[in-house]
This record gives sequence, C-alpha cells and structure tokens, in this order.
Amino acid sequence: MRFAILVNAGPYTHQASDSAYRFTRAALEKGHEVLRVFFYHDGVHNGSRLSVPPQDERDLPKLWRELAERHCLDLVVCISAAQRRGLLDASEAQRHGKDAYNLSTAFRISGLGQLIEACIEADRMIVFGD
Amino acid sequence: MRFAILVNAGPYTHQASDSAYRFTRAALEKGHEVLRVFFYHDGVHNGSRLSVPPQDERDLPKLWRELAERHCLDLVVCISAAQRRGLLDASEAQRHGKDAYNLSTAFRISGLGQLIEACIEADRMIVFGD
Amino acid sequence: MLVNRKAPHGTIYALEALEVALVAGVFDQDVSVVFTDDGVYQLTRNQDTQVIGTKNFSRSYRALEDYGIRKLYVEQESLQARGLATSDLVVLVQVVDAKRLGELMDQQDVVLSF
Amino acid sequence: MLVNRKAPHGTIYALEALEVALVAGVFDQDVSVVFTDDGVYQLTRNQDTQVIGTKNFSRSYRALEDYGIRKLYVEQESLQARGLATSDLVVLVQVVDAKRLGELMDQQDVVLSF
Amino acid sequence: MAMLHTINKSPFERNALDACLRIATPGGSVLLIEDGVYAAIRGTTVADKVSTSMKRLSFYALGPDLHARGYSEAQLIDGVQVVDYSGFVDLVVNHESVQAWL
Amino acid sequence: MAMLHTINKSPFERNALDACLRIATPGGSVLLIEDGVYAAIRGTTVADKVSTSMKRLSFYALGPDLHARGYSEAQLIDGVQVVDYSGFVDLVVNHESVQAWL
Repeated sequence: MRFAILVNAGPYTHQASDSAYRFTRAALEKGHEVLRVFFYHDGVHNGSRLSVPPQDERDLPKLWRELAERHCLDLVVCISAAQRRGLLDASEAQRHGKDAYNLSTAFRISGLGQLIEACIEADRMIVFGD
Repeated sequence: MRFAILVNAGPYTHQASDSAYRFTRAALEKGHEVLRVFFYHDGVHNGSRLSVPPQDERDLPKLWRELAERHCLDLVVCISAAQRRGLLDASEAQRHGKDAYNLSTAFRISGLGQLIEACIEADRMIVFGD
Repeated sequence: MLVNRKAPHGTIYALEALEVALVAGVFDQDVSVVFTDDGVYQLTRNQDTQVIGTKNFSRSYRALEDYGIRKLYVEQESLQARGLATSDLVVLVQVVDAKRLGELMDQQDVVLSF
Repeated sequence: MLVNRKAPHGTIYALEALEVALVAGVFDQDVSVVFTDDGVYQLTRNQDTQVIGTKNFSRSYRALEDYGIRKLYVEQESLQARGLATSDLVVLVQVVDAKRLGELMDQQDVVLSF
Repeated sequence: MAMLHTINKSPFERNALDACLRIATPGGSVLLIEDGVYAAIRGTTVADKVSTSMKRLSFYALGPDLHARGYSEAQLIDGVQVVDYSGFVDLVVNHESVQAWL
Repeated sequence: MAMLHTINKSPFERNALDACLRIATPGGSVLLIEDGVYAAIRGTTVADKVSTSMKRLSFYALGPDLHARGYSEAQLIDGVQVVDYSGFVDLVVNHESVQAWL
C-alpha cells in the first residue's frame, strides 16, 4: 500500500516526530511504499543539519537522513513554514541574502502542492503532530 | 522594579513569544528594568538569524534584536535546549564541527544557571509558553 | 477534508491550515473544510490583531470560495458551547451536528488535521 | 518553586524541567518541585522508553535529593483522578491537597512552570 | 500574599483554567491572555465557572488578545476587568508573585 | 466505511478524546498513542467514558507508548487491544482512512 506521512511538530519538543519516524520505518519494513514524508509547521525542524542532541539521546534529523538513504525516501519541508522558522537550504539562503543555510541535504524544500499531491496519490495519509 | 522573563515557546508557532515581547516592551516603556530574557524549550528559535517571515508578518527575531539594541537587553538562549534544536552560535558550531551557525548576534548562548540567577536577582519572574 | 480544531492567534495552526486549504483549492480537488471545537473561533467577525502584531487572516476565509472551496462545515455543538451563532461568522457555512459531521468524515479519502 | 503539569515523553517539558531542577539545586536555593495534573505521571515506576527511542529520565527524579532538593509535592486530587497512589511513584513525595498546594505556592518568590 | 495567575490556554481545549481555579487561594487574581481570553466571554459553557470563582478571585482579560479574537468589552462576563500590556505590567508589580498556568 | 482515529493527547489535559467520541461514527476504531494511552488505563476518572464507548468503537493502545509511561497490558481497561508499530501499520491498512485528533 502507498502511504504518505505528514509531520506537524518539531523533533524532541513533541513525540510526534518519533512516532512518525517509527511508523514510517515499520511500514517500510512490512514492504509498504512511503511516497512522501511532508514536514509542516514546526515539523520543518526535523530537517536541521545543525542539531546536536546530547550523546545519550536519539538524533532525529540523522535518523530521518539514514532512513531516507536506505529507502530513497522523499523528505519534503514546506517552504513557507521553513522560512518563518529559519530553516533554509543553500539556494534559499542565497536568495534571501543569508550567508548560511541549515537544511540537511537529505531533505528538499518545496511548496504545499507537494502535500496535496501526496494526499491524492497515496492510499493513506497519516498525520502526526501537536 | 526588576523583571526577568522566561520564554518557553517558539516564535510564530505559539503567541507566547509575541506576548513576552510586548510585555517586555511595555515594562521597559514604563521605566522598569528587565534584567534578562531567557529562552528555553522551543523559545530558543527566537534567536534565529535565518528566519525569513513573509513581508506582511512581523519578524520576531528582528523585533527582539532591535529591542535589545535600544535597551541593552540581555537575551540568553539555553545551550542544551538550543543544541537539541539546531541553534548554534559561531563558537558552538566550530566546537561541534559544523560549517554554519544560525544564532543572531543579539543573543548569547549560556547555561540554565543564567535562568536560576535571574530568578534570584529579579523582583518578578514572568513565564510565557506553550 | 481539512479539520480545524484550534483557536486562531494563540497558535499558528489555524493560519497554516488556511494556507493548505487555499493550495488544495488550486488542485481542483473536492475539498471540504471543517471547523469544530475551538476551530469555530477562526471564523468569528471583528477580529483585530493590530495590537498583538500578528496577521489578521480571518477575512481570508471569504477567499476560499474564489479558490473553489464551497463546502465549509461548522459543528453545531461547538458553536453552541461557545455561545456563537452563524451570524457571528465571517463566511456562510453549513451547520451540522456531531453525528452528521462524523458521517461526512467517513466519506473522505483523506482527512488532514491541524 | 517548579511546577510540573505535563505528562512525560509526549512532550519534552518534563525532561527539560527536570534539568532546571537539577541546576537550581546546585545554586543552594530553597527549591520545591510540584507535580500536579498530568505532571504526576512523570514519577510513575516501571517506565521503559527503549522501544520509543526516547530518554528514560524517570529514575533521575531520585537524584534530586543528591542535589539538595527534598521538597517534592504531589497533588492528591491529581493522583486520585489517575488512579495512582504514592506506592506507584519512583520517589518519596509529600502528598498535599489542592488547598494546601495553593498555600504553598503563595509562599514562593518565584514560580517556574513548564 | 496575593498571587497573579496567568492563563493562556482556551478553557475548552485544555485543563489550565480548571487547575488554576482548583488550586489558587482566595484573594489572588487571574489574568486571561492569548487563547485564555475565551474564558472571559459571556454565554459560553465555561462562563458559570468563572462567575462563581469571582467571589474568591479577581478576573482580568488582556484587551489586545480579546480584540484580536473579535470580542469587545461589551461581551465579557460581568466583573471581568480589561487591561492592556501596560496594565499587565502593573498587575505584575502589584502582586507578590506570578504563576503561569501553561 | 470504517475509519481509524488516532489520539495522541492526554484525556486529562485536552479535549481530543471527547471530540473524537462525540463525532466518530459507530464501527470505527480508536488508536491511543503517545500521551493518549493514559485514556486506556483502568481506574481513572476517564475510564468509564472509554468503556461506555466500546459498544460503538474498537479501542487499541500502542504498546511501546504504554510501556514508556510505566504501564503494562494488565492495567488496561477490559477490551482495549495492544498493538506495536507494525500493528499500527496494519490498522491503517485495514481501515478506509485515518483521522488524527491533534
């Protein structure tokens, strides 16, 4: 079955990102397809490449990155939600005259159309959030 | 009177940061002292220098920065909360082998001791959060 | 179907959910938008956010129709609990009771909640 | 006084509030820690977070005493509503009713809530 | 000593108001801010709870947050006083301590 | 068609469970996850609400979230079934759609 996942809350602050990660992993392990994980609201912070959690805690941005590499996952961060919250990729940073960017390369920035498209194409949309 | 402020929620996502900003400004305008604004939990994102909100919306990190410049405000971001959430200053970025940092120069990173110290020294501690 | 259960302004969920609705309208899908629990507060008239400095997006709900979204549902029980009537709202909506709302939800392929 | 009103694990507030308590203890202040509403769940025994991958900090409440924090209060009404008794908790606490808890709060210079 | 309680959550969505009313001692003040201001409105299912508590506690609502949500002074429960941010600061000064029921 | 409802909020802190029980149509399923699992525990003030709703709805609780919070299968309200993440995936597959009551 084809799943799409929406993550609405930031990593660590809410368990929602952990739940979404574990659900996604379980779905992939059972042979299902996850056609997109869309990060909205504070969920965009899952895409940070500057996160440095304590060594005895899980590193969620890294876990997503590794899962994406293993399964060719499409991890999409909403552009408008990300801009508000200070999450930029290299080209967005350049466009806004910022000298640094903080989005992990395992994620891509795109518009809300990607969420709607995922809703249309997936058999099931599962939402995790605050 | 000497106030200290604790901000526990991220900008935009919760109104708490707006309330804290407006309270702080009102207190300063009435001649009170605000000896520290401490940013904890998602509140640390108020210190982002990469935030690019839509042009018809307020720019909270910038508002804090301007208020700090006008009143020599001490804006402190909690180091452990910030590290988890991918908010680093230049020296933290270097220490953790990251090639970019995203903390605004109007904020400084420090430990929770700065919160406790503010509680001890202030006449009133006011908490804003989720 | 988009389900709004949160009040405006206190959190950003209402504003960012509205942005999803406007984009969904462009996709020419059969989109319904539901307002229940504190979500009904998103539609109240006379909102003036100038003094808190946040965006006043309440009038944008009127734009939903221009984006082809005509199915706006408000739950009766939520309105009543808050002492509100449809005349207090910025847009024309269909008022449905909880039972009918549940039936409408059952008919959806996708429910996005904020 | 630190006031905990939120459940552990679902949000990070409990963990980050505990970090504040430990630091406050170092400052040699007269620190009280209150657990009320869902905050009482922070102290339940047998927490095992391995399968959800988050940090199990429930045992760290026992360390509060080593940091000189001996005033732990749990609200009776909150315990009862959740079917809990003090024997279900990882640390020794003083159980106080809502009225007494309000009086204790009134005596504080500073109340930090999470 | 009199305490100022701030409540920023909707009384319909969360238990913050209930917790505050259960625990706060008589003589204190409750300031409703952000989504908490919905508790100050007349004619809702929580209005009685607030009216009844007025014997023990003084109630304030933050005007800017009321207006942002489309409400005016005329729609408040009798006895709720409206303050602006400057009045919020004064309330903090005039109480011994502040507790936020987040 | 049968719907799967997920609830991730504590029934003591928020109104998500109440909203779901008010609106969900008979024949659907409710999966309690994260802080929502507290609604599955026997002997609390919300347990009756859940028991009563079992005539109309099937109840599940996510085991990993139960254990994280110190609870075991033995402490659940009779009739609540425990699933792991794999079982969560199966529930999603076996229902027509999913609604998260955030």
